[in-house]
Amino acid sequence: MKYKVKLPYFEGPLDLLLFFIKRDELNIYDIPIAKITKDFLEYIQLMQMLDLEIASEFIVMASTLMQIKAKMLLPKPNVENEEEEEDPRAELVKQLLEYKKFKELAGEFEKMEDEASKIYYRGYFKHDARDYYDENETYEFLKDVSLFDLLTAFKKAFENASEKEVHEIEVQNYKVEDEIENIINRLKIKSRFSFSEFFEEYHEKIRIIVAFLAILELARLKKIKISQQDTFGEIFIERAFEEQERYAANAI
Amino acid sequence: MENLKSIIEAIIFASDVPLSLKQLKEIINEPNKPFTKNGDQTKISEQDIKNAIDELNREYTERGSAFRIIEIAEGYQFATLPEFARWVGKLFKERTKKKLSQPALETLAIIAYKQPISKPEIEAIRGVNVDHIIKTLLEKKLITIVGRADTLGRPLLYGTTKEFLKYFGLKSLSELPKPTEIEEIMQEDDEKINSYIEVTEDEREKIPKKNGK
Amino acid sequence: MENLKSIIEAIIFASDVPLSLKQLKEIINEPNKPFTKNGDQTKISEQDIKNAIDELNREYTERGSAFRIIEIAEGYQFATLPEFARWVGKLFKERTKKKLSQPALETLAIIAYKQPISKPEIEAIRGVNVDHIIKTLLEKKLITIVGRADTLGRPLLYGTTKEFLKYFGLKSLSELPKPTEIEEIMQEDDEKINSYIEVTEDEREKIPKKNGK
Repeated sequence: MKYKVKLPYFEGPLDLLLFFIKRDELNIYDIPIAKITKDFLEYIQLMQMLDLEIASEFIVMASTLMQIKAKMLLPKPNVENEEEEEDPRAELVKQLLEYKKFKELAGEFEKMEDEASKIYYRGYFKHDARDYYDENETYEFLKDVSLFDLLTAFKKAFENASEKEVHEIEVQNYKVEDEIENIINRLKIKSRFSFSEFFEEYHEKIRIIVAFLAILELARLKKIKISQQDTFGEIFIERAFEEQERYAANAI
Repeated sequence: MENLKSIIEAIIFASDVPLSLKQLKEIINEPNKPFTKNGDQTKISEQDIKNAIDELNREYTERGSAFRIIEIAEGYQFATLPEFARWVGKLFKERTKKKLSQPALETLAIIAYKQPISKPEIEAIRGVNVDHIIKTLLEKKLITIVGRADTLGRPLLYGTTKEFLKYFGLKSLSELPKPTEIEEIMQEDDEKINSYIEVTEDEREKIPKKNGK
Repeated sequence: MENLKSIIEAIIFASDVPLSLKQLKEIINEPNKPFTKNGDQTKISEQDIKNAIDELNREYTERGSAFRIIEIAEGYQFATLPEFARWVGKLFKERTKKKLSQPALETLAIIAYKQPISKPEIEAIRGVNVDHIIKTLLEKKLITIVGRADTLGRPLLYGTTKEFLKYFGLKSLSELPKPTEIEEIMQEDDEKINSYIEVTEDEREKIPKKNGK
């Protein structure tokens, strides 16, 4: 059940508490615990009325607040001990201050994000002069790889593998030459297309493989360029043969 | 100082595709806050743009700059001069040395998690021949031969190296995230933090599974 | 004309990532055909490179160029000046720049200042589950897994990346805005309170001790 109700949204119980403190101009070091507990519970009730799912953190906080409230109501123990007696609210106050600090920093981050977004870097490098740039390394020309990428790759490899087991492959007679011609023809119409766009119309695995081989062959012959902008990003096939060459390309 | 010349310089510089005079003209004359010459709403012509590009290139030449705006079939773009190819080439060589392709990465991941593992076993998982990739990974010293399997044909077994740990900043193999951990990270649906509202509502509706293992 | 300045200009111009002085030095001094000053095999120092970059930037300023070599994410890269954002922005109109959500910013701030930090620790500060956000930040490469904590359960530890620095326009982590320490927040608030209300000695004692354990 997903209700899209525009209720003032809070990141979590701490955010909600900070809201009450700000709204009512409360002293964060001397939180009127009874009042704030009441407000907090009312908010939860409102969420319930609206049939919104209440994150368990809110429930946990509600019980914490009630515990603090109960402790505050207890008569103070003997006076000599008072110095060592910690205010039941101390832990919560500490947590609120810590959270408040990062909430404010997030505001700073937002400003930095804004400023940085006004800066643009160079966007196109295709015709930069570079010698001993090995064409075979094109596939290797990717961005830095993180551990997260490694894990994602692992997951992907296994997902693909299990898929393979499920589907029966109907053997068809596809030829790499036919696919090469098909790709060349498509590149005449559009000089660049993405992998996913290209494979959209291919449904049989064997044909995808044949088409893929065709792409590799074309790349080897330097008739096409294969490029990728981000790791795991879309891969593009680009025409690398010139206008006059296009007719000759048919003859491959 | 905003003037036509620097604006054109900025646009061509940042564009991720070559731009034609027509495209440049459209961007500059765009109805929403177009460029104005001396407070004048005169439209900028393609010739004006062409002149500005020529002027920029003249300045680059005078300054002995390493780049120019070049014209190719699709339009104008920046490029470094051929005489610097040797240096730019070094840059790319440095960078490509460190890179791993997606297939290489997948293979490396399989080896990392399943080591010691033989080539036939890797191929059974990946469904393709991995000869070339194994060779590359060996060359990059990310994997090494750790023995032979007892199975038929006694194929070589591969495992990861110290270099591998270094590459990923790990102290030991035990620091590798477990596949189950990635499951946890990845279990969330594909909804991403794209729009503020979407996320907040989505998150609000989500019951955390913090203690729920 | 090959001179150190133009070579540095060419290398930085041709790179799509920031290059550190160290990287630049390595490329320029590479044993295979290194740069030579007047036929002399003098090694180029990082300071030489830094000087050349400064000199280049001076020239760009003089010329009224739309870009500069900026120091970003522990390196140097060409970038347009902010005042051209209006024009370059038109180029990328369709793909409106996506901004991070409030929860993502908060989480990122915690990771940036407390790194390396585990998910449970982040959740303790934010008071909510952060699975979803961690996943998104990992995907955006703003954070990365940097190891494992030695604490119970050996949770994964997260830290920020170079992408993070670039995204927020920072040269290095040391440029992060200084957080107002809790102590300071307390002081400020105390001062505020004191200036508004007369607090009796009695009431004053109710205020929990700052380091109160």
